[in-house]
Amino acid sequence: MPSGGITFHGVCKTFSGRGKTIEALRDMSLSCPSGSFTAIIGPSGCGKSTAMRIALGLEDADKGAVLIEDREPQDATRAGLTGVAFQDAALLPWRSVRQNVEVPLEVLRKNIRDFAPDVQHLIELVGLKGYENALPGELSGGMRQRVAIARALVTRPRVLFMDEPFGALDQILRRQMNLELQRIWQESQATAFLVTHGIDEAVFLADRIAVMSANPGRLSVVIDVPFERPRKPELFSDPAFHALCDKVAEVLHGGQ
Amino acid sequence: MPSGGITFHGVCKTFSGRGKTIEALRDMSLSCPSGSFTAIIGPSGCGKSTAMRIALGLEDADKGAVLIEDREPQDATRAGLTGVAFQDAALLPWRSVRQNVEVPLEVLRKNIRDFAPDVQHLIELVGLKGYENALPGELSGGMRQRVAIARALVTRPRVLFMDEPFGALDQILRRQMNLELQRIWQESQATAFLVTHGIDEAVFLADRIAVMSANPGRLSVVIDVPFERPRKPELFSDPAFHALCDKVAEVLHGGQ
Amino acid sequence: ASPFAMQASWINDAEFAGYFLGLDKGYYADEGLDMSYASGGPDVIPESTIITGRADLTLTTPDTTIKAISEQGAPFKIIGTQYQKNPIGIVSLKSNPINKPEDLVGKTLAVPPVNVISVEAMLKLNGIDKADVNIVPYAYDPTPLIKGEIDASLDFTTNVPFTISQQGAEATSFLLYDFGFTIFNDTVVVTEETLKTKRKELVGWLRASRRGWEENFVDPTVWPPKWADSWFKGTGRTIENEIYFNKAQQPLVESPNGIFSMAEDDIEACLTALGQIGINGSRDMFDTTLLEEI
Amino acid sequence: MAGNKQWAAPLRNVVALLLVWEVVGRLDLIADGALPGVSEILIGLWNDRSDYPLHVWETLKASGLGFVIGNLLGVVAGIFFVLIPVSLRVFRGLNIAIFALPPIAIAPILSLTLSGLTPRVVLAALGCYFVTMTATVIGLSQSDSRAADLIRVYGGSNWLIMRMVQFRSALPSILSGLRVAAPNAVLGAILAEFGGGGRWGLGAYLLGSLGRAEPERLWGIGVVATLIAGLAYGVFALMSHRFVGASRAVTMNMSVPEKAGDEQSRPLSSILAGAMAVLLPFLFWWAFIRLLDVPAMISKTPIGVVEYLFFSPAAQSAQERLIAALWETLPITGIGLLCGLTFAFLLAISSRLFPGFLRAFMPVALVTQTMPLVALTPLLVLLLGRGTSLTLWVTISVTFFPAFVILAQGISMVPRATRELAMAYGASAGQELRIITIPASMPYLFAATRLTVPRALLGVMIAEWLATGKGLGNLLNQSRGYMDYGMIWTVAALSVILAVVFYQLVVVVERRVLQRMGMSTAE
Ligand SMILES: Nc1ncnc2c1ncn2[C@@H]1O[C@H](COP(=O)(O)OP(=O)(O)OP(=O)(O)O)[C@@H](O)[C@H]1O
Ligand SMILES: Nc1ncnc2c1ncn2[C@@H]1O[C@H](COP(=O)(O)OP(=O)(O)OP(=O)(O)O)[C@@H](O)[C@H]1O
Ligand SMILES: Cc1ncc(C[n+]2csc(CCO)c2C)c(N)n1
Ligand SMILES: [Mg+2]
Ligand SMILES: [Mg+2]
Repeated sequence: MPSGGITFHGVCKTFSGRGKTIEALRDMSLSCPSGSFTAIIGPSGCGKSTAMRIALGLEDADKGAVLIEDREPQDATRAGLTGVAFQDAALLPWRSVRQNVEVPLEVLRKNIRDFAPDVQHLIELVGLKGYENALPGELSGGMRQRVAIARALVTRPRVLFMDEPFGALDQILRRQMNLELQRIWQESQATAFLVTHGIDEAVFLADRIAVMSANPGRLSVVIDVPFERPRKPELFSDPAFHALCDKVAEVLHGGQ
Repeated sequence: MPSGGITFHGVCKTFSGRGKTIEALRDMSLSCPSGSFTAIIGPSGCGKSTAMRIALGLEDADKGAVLIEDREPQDATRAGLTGVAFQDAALLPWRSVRQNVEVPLEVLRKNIRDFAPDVQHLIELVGLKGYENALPGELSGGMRQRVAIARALVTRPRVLFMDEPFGALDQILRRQMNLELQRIWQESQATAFLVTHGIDEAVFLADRIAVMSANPGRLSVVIDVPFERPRKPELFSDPAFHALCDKVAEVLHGGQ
Repeated sequence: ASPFAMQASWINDAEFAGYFLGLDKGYYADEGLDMSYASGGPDVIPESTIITGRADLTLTTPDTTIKAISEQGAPFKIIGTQYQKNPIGIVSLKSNPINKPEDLVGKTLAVPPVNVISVEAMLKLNGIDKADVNIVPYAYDPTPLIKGEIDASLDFTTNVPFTISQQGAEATSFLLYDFGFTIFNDTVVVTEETLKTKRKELVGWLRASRRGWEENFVDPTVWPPKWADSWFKGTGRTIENEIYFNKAQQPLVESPNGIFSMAEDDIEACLTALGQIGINGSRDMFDTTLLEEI
Repeated sequence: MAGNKQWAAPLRNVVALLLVWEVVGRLDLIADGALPGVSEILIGLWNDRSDYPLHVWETLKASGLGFVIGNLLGVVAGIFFVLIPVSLRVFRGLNIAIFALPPIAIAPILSLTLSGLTPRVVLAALGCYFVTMTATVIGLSQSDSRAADLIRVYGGSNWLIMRMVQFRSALPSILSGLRVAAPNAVLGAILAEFGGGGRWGLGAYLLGSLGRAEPERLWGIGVVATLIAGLAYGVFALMSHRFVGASRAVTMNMSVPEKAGDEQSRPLSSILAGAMAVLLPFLFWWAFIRLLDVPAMISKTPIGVVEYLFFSPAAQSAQERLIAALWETLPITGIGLLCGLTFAFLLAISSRLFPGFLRAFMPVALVTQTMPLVALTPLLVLLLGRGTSLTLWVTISVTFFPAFVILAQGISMVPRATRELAMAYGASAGQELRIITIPASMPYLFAATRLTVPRALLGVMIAEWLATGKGLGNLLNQSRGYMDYGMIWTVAALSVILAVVFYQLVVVVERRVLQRMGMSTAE
């Protein structure tokens, strides 16, 4: 059933590490329709990053499969459909901020000059104007994370994966980035997959919140978020918003 | 004037990086009395980590000085007075979780066997029981951060520095860790210096919140937190708590 | 003129004066030879160059050549010899002289590893147990001898004594030849193939070379200075050294029958001496007929 | 100002060193004057100034060409080996053979089969290839897997990862390979010049000068050679100094490499690769002889060696001599190996602890790498005698340098963030090294060990050949004089086989240790 977006079909993944054998994902099935915004929330170590890495083809599932826009992960990434921000910023230390943002363009063999205004715009969007030529080693933790956010957006991806992209940001910046992300996502009609620990962030941004639980890592429930788009900052103080947040928190708590 | 705790005396620090010259700290003066809990909050890139690094003797101030328990940073660290959790977990990838927690003990030439129960207790405290022998590479982002927290506490430091130690944790775990941190801090009567982006976390934990602002990085205001100790989880739903949080947010917002 | 390649056994020094002279004076051209001359060095094994056809003719030490013929069936013929008497000898300082094999007992003697068997043969011929002499490697530099780290070394007696005198010491030496190890040196060697196909050229080479050597020995001090900027340029050696060498080698090269000649009893002596070290040559490895055609 | 300060201390040390040398040399304090004073060397250089230009030019040509070719091959091969890991195993035997072949064994063959400049270029290139290849492989394989993941999620191929991430992050390491290659190339060219019978080149000049018993001349030649090598070294050191800062990861990469577990899962291909590793050197050996059409008397094919050693009339005596020589050589090789490694390791550590001292020591180290040992032999013999201490000295000087440079490189690549953990607890420099830097540079430590091991045997053989007159080195040299090519090839093959065995031992230990530490191996 071709559907676009991202589909997890009964994905299982077990790691046999030094500590012990860990069932990181048990039979995870989830479909994120094309153009939807899905937030993944769950306790630390429940397999969120693992799910994302499998979806990106960085890790092989033991069982099951993931399709991105009805394609194998490798095909989708190669076609330039995806954008990614990892949990760890993963910047190339010898490249300046601008050059780091340009990495995906280079990989996809885009003409970098054509994208120069985009790149500049994104750098300014994440508040790094003036730091275009700085090296990652000269940035603060939050600044590095912001470079990674700009980099994830630079290819105008059809499918956007983000693993706790705002974890190291202060609340104000975080809210700003939330709003920007919503805008960009709406404009581009991309499918978004956001791993986050911020319940409010999840509720504010997502159409659907996938709540996971740990040991074994599995999907426990998917909660729909009914609020209209575009969502305004005021939503953060809406009682209905808080009620939903509480509900998510409860599920999360129960799931543990 | 010997006072113990941590004292910043007119600390200035300018970086001349590739991007440009950055005034990371301008004339920062702050004293954290012995046994107090100070939270540092401020926008990304305002110099929080820099201040902490100067206090630990990892970076030299251009002007001014920091004293820890009335000593030079290098003396204080060498005497085993300090405990640190960096913004980046900075685990040693070749060491197991347990061995990573033991690093400070090794540096301070403690007998590791004597501390074995402590180490085990801390590992369990951060929820990593069963992962004692895992390598950092086999852990999730949040789990790594928790190892770093355990490591910061293992020497029972007189002065505890933590740079966003809970950034990668989910809210429930974060709350748990907040409570544990309060308990440990109270028991040990240590001086705590916590860099955080969580306003609620800062208000919940700290005696005083130092709000910083950026460009140039400087201390803008210090807000006292009057709530009684020990603070209970219920405090999070207290209107007075929310009021103070709003006040901090406002200062933070204004300062930008 | 027909091309003809000669491989020498060492770097350009007085040891090869006759050939330089012959080349400079056009004696080889007179014989219809377009002669090319290649200097040698420690890694140049002369016999190898004639097998591979890089050279038509080469100068060798007969022990190596005869061993190769007898043990490996190498197709070599010795058609003449530059040195009637091998200039290799035991060199020592006058202050700690070693004048005969017996004096070596209990001493340290530096010998190039390739010559160890020769020394052992000489010791045996003189009734000395080789275990009584401490033999160590020798690598071209006489400094350890001058500084007394070793008592004697095996080297060209035509050459080292000069160096030693330059360093303010005085040398004494004796030839292995004079104590029973009666071999030629710088024997003129060609392959059997060359002998067959280039006989005329070989005779021409012998004739031209003999002319060169004879003229050189008229006054051995004359020619080396003339080559300061040609043959001897940049060798790192001095002209005085070459003059000394040239003078010292004269009695070892000259022969009543003409330079390069190999008298029957000398061949016999050479074979006997080599037999002492287990190198079993025979008369047919030498071909003296070309010498007769000069 | 900071720049001034950075150079002041090493400069002072260099000047002090030269002064001590001058005094010691002038007063004939060392080996009864066998070590000349600095000024005596300079005066000698001035007196000989008309001799040098042509010699230097020849050496420059040969070593420069060899340097370019050898390093190009090294880097390209390194990239190839990392892209296709199984090829590294297949080529291992050949690689080590190239590195471990005693120059005294191959130089005559080269000067016999090639002509003109080529033997010199080949020997110079051979001196570069393995070091640079190893440095390239270690650099590429230690690059940050997080960055590779980033390229991969945008569909980047392995080749693109190589281009965008691995190559750049390996640059400092490759440059350190080039630094080691510089003296190797010069020495290789000089050795070929020394033996090959040409008239020009510093090696030829050295050969003619050796008989003069004038240490000033020998040191003059050594100094000029060192200057050539030092210039190249300096250029690459500067470059790598510029690159290293931005190549170092900002935060430590904690990911565990995927297990190189295909060994267990695919035993067949593993055995096949192993077999190829053993076969390939023999194949090349055989092809070399066939292609260059070396006469059968000189060239021995692998079968020829077996025949020589077991079935020829001389077999009995050959075996006896070989075993006796081996018995003399092997034990000291083990000791020399340990000494060389220890020395390299201590130096590498002091590069962190006493950078000023090290910068002053570097020229001395370079001299030991460029000065042909044959020119140093009289001095060494006078100082150390002809026993074990000389053998150890020679072995150390032949082995320590590549190991030291690669290891120091690895140490300099440890992310600051990781070191700061120890510093934040007031760790002493020594503690920091022990707890953080040394374990973190473990892959480099093993790469360094792999560079040392095959050379140890060579060092011992050179000492035997030049001074002690024992063992395999002596046997090899004697055989050369007697055109005993059966023995020459046998000793060469045996020393290669021994080197491969030593190397393989290191590889086994390396795999186990690095796997336990969750680090990626470069082998
Ligand atoms: N390479 C690995 N080897 C062994 N175990 C692993 C590996 N990677 C992940 N795991 C385990 O899989 C589980 C899920 O890890 P994952 O990184 O997906 O968690 P997460 O949900 O992203 O957590 P966090 O919010 O803390 O980042 C964890 O228990 C972790 O220990
Ligand atoms: N090594 C360096 N070289 C140049 N500039 C630096 C360096 N380290 C920090 N800076 C600059 O100093 C400023 C303060 O950095 P710092 O890391 O202290 O910020 P921070 O308050 O911790 O921010 P965050 O919350 O994002 O971690 C930033 O603008 C950063 O670019
Ligand atoms: C001056 C001088 N020194 C060394 C040699 C080289 N060499 C040629 S033969 C031989 C002895 C071996 O039998 C040696 C050492 C030379 N030719 N002339
Ligand atoms: Mg994660
Ligand atoms: Mg910070």
